[in-house]
Amino acid sequence: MNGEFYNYLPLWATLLPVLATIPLFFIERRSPMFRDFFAIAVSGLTFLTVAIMYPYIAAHGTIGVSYPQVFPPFGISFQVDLLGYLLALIASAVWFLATLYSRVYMQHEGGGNRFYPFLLLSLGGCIGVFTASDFFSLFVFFELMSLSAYVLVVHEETEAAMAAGYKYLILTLIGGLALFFGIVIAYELAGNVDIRPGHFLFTEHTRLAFVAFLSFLVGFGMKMGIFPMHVWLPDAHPVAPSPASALLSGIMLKTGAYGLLRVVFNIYGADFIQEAGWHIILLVLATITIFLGSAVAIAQPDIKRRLAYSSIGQMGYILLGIGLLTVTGLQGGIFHIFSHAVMKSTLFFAAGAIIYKTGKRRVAEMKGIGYQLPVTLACFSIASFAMIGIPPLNGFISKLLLSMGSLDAGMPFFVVLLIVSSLMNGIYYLPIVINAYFGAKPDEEKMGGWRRLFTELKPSMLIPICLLALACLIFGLFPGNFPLKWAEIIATMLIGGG
Amino acid sequence: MTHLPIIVVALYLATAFALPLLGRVKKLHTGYFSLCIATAGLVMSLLTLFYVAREGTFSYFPGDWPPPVGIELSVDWVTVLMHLTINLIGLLVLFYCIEDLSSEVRPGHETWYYTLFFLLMASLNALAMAFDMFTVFVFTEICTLAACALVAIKPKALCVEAAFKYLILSTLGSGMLLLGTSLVYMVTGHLNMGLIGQLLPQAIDLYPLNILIALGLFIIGLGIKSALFPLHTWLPDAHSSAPTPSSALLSGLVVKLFIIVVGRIIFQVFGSELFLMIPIPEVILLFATFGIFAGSLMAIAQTDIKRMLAYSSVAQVCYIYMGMALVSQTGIQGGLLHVFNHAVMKSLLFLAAGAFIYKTGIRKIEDLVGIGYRMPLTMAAFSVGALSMVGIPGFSGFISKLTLAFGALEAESPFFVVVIIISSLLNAVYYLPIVLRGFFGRPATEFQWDKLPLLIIAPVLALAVINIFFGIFPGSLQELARLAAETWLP
Amino acid sequence: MHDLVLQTVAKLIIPFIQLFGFYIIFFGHLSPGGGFAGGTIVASSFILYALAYDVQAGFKRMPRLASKWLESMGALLFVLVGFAGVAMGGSYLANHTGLLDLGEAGTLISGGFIPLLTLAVGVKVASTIISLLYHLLEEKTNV
Amino acid sequence: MFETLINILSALVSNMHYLTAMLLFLIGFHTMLTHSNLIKKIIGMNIMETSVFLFFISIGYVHNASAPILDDRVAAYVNPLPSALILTGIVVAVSLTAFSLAMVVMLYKHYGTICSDQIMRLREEEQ
Amino acid sequence: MLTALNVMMLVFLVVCAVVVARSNDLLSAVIMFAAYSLVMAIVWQQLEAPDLALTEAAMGAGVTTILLLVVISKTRRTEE
Repeated sequence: MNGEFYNYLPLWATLLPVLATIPLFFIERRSPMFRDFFAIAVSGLTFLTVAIMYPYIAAHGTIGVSYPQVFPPFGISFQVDLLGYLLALIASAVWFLATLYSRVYMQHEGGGNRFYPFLLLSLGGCIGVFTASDFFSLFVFFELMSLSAYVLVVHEETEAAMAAGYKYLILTLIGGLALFFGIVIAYELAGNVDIRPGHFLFTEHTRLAFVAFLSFLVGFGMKMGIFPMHVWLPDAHPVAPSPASALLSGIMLKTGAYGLLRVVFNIYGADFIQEAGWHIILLVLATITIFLGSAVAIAQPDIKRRLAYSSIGQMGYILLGIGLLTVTGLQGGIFHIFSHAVMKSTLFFAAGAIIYKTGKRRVAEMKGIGYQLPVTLACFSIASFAMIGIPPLNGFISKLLLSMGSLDAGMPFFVVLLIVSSLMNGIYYLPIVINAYFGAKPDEEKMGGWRRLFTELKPSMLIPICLLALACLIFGLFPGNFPLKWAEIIATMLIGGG
Repeated sequence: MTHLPIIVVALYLATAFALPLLGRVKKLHTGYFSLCIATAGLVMSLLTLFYVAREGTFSYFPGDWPPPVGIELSVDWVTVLMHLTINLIGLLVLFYCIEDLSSEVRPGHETWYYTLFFLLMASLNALAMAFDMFTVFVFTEICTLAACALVAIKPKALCVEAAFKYLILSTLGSGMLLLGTSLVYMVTGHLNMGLIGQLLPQAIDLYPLNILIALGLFIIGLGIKSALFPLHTWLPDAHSSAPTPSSALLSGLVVKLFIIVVGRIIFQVFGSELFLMIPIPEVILLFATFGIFAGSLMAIAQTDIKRMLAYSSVAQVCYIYMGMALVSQTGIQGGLLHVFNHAVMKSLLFLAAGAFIYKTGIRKIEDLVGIGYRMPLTMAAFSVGALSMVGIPGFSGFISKLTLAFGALEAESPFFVVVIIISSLLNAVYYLPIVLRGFFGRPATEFQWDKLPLLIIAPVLALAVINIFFGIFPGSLQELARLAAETWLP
Repeated sequence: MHDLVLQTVAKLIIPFIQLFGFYIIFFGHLSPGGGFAGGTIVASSFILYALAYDVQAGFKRMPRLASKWLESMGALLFVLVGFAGVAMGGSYLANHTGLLDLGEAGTLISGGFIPLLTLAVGVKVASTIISLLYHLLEEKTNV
Repeated sequence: MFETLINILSALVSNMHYLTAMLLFLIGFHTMLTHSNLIKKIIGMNIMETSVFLFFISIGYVHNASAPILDDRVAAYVNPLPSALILTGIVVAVSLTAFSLAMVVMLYKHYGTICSDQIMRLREEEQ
Repeated sequence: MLTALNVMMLVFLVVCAVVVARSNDLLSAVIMFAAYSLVMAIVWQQLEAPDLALTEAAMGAGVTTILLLVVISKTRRTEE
């Protein structure tokens, strides 16, 4: 076990939340309060563990360790490069905020004894996905995350939740098995499934390679919610408790996007895909997904369902970024992974706060809610504007980059697509915001003034929302936008550097 | 040291015969006595493993008569792997027996149960190393008798009927095995597998029909006994009605040993080249594929939990057959791995299901709602088994499926990877609802813990731990299976 | 059922049947026969007795417990004798190790402990068949 | 014409044991599977097994050789190996018969019939 | 001469087996089976397997028949 301490950081970031479930299991029988704090502490610690990796990653490029004796012949190995780091960072941060948010929210929901261990378990899985250095480890953590998330989805145990959960479970399993198929083929052909820069597993355009590509696409696309595989998403995300929905939509979808990035740029390589013309598949799917997600979202009366469909549309952007195969487009895609995580988490947290406070789920009922929950709604509005792509918010940057990328690729059609879809985003987000502020006059006497309303939302719920909304602003057109810079570095590395 | 494997067999036989006498001794609990013997057996098979690892494989000739006349017992890696599986699972099931039997058999018949148990264990151990058709036949018969008796010992007409069906079909299988043996003997003049194997390539030119018929008879005969798909009709009745420990033994071990015999006949008598020349691998693959689907679909339709597990065995057995019929080293390795892993998983599932029945008397799947709140540990163990069956990474079932998938690719037939994947999904469709019903879908009341006797819960948990351990650190087991596969297909 | 002629003839013939049975057992290594056949013949004498008189009388001649003991002991003897070979340094059931005099081929005292084994088998088979018959003949079979 | 008949007949006679064994095997097989009476099934099982034994023994038979008993006057013995196998087989067959008969008695006690079809019907009614 | 005897015995075996399979009376089936076993024992003796002949005579013709008879006496005699 020699070797530098920092090489073990990815391992610890993954294992910490997983192992913490064991003490949590005993703690939660003693005191619910201690349980909540323990969970917050663990997720905070995980965030810190991820955060302190940065100097070493900046210095060494990648850090990691491998354990070939676990799961032979593949072995479990961890390795973090900048792409993995960026996603692990945002994942652990949002997770920490979600845990913080859950403290109050879950008191209302109940069943925290089951919620927290699986929240941490899925955090471990999620970090594991981003820190895995080969596809097999990635697959293992992917399954861990997906299966733990099932418990989060069915948390309320209503009829609808069980039905949605079952759909989620079966489709996740299908996705997992497709992934398994792809990995087995890759291993059989290449002899390893490592994720290393410039190390491509497939070098010939065989039918088997194409089958593997399709199964990877199905596997990761299932998680990502790409068009034909999205059917579970609008059911599963809304029924989960709001912090879990935020994580499902904000972070867990991104594991699929991350996997697809690795598949396209690390397993096959941009040139290979370009030659084979398989990126057309991605682009077609992206187009359908963007349209479908945005169009169906308009028709949704339930706010969380609307957000879920919006996620499908947004994942289409990321897929577009991957499929364009240009540096700028990819940069936009990667940056959109980051910015969508921030935006969608804000939106779900805020929607959860509304449901928590008022019990209203339907958009039509939310008239005048801005007077009741001014700060929450302000954050919601910021995130909505970011979604629509209004400058200077982060959503604008990703759309801009994606447009530039599609021009680079010589496909101006996608610029039109982006504009149209932004318009559609506007159609389904703006009514919520407008309704909230201008839909109905506040009955001030009945409400008892502004201040009382403001104090009713506890700070542990409000702070995560505010922080995330602030992130939408900061990582927009402001100087020092490090994710944007990183995205550029990563995009260059993935496409240019091979 | 070389005597160890046969000492295990002799010890078990001696115990089996001594138990009726010892049962009359007051103050001696035959169950605990049996536990000691079974532990000794497990220790001896572990010692055999270490010995073989150090000194290499060897053959044993009881009575010091060398092959053409005498009996040969081959202690190779297959044997070592199987001995470990048999004795490990047997020991854990025996733990379970001690508490459970009083609710399953007539009072006073527990000692008979242990006798039959050891008779079965002795014959299984012997079958694992039998290297001539004579020994195979003898111990096949002992095994069949003991297995039928283990089903019929439950004082219910249903069990007796199932056992009768099992016995009749098994006898049919034995008859075919013997006829096949006689056909091979007719052409080669030997009963020893190694000697037959040497002579067969010449013999096949002279009497191709005899050998083909013999191979067909072997596969059908042993296929009946190991429940290869269209010949499985006896299995669901016998395995679901039997006492729980018997179900675990039958599904976990008995069926597998006949597959091992088939494997020995295919690879050590006929040899892979001969086997590939005739279209029998394709036929087995076809049966296995149909069996995997049919077994899973039938399992989906079941309402009784033990019956569902029995149908699942039909499908799982076909995996092992598939691994062998792929005739690639990795495929065989996967098949052998699945022998071990399925033994662990299925006995885990049967014992856990038996624990539900023991405590609550519920056999219907739909009535198991909320069982996770009453018996959390047992249900957790059941979930481990179920997830392992589905093939979730981290559980041992995944490893065997992975290896089988590699085997299929190595044999250049990716179609079977798809078969494995679809069947995993089907497994999920019938296993996961039980887990979900157990834990979710009703208001989360506080735990109302129905405590189980330690001797019932301990083996269940031990099997779950073994499952997870070999799911995460399968290295040693894979190595063992690889060596065993090399014995068959160098 | 209780036929005097039958009973008298049975009484007369039973010792001879048993003698023949034991002959078959002990000369198993020299001439056709052995434990299986001999044991069955010995058992048939008991069955004859039980049929000629009645089952209860048969029980008196060969009590349940005794047949149970013999059954177990016969089988145990066989298994344990096998260990003698191991103890003498040969294989299980090895007979060439000089534990018992191998004698001259063709005489009664030859074949090492093979007569011992056939005896064990004979005892086991005889007692098993007897108890099996008793079990089936018994009026109340418990189900 | 006549000659071919002779040929066929002599071929039949020289293989008569095999042929009989096969015929008996089929009869036993048929009895075992098609008869619904359990005792008939058991008898069929016995016929099937003895036919296999017959087959095996006729394989071991060497023309003009004597039984495998040590004797100075005899030049050739028939193969003793099948005998050993068949001896075990006979014993096994008897024990199988005994066991299955015990089960038949138990089934009769419960269902009052020894016909498998009726038992199946009764069982379904029970459930 | 001996061949003729053998042929006769084998034919007898087959006839016995067929009768056993066809007869409706279980008792007669059992008796025929006993005869079958006995003839089988003689055939084996003819094939120079005296061990087996002896065993078959004792086991097949003796024990099995008795067992079958006992069971028939306990259950029913005819096939329905």
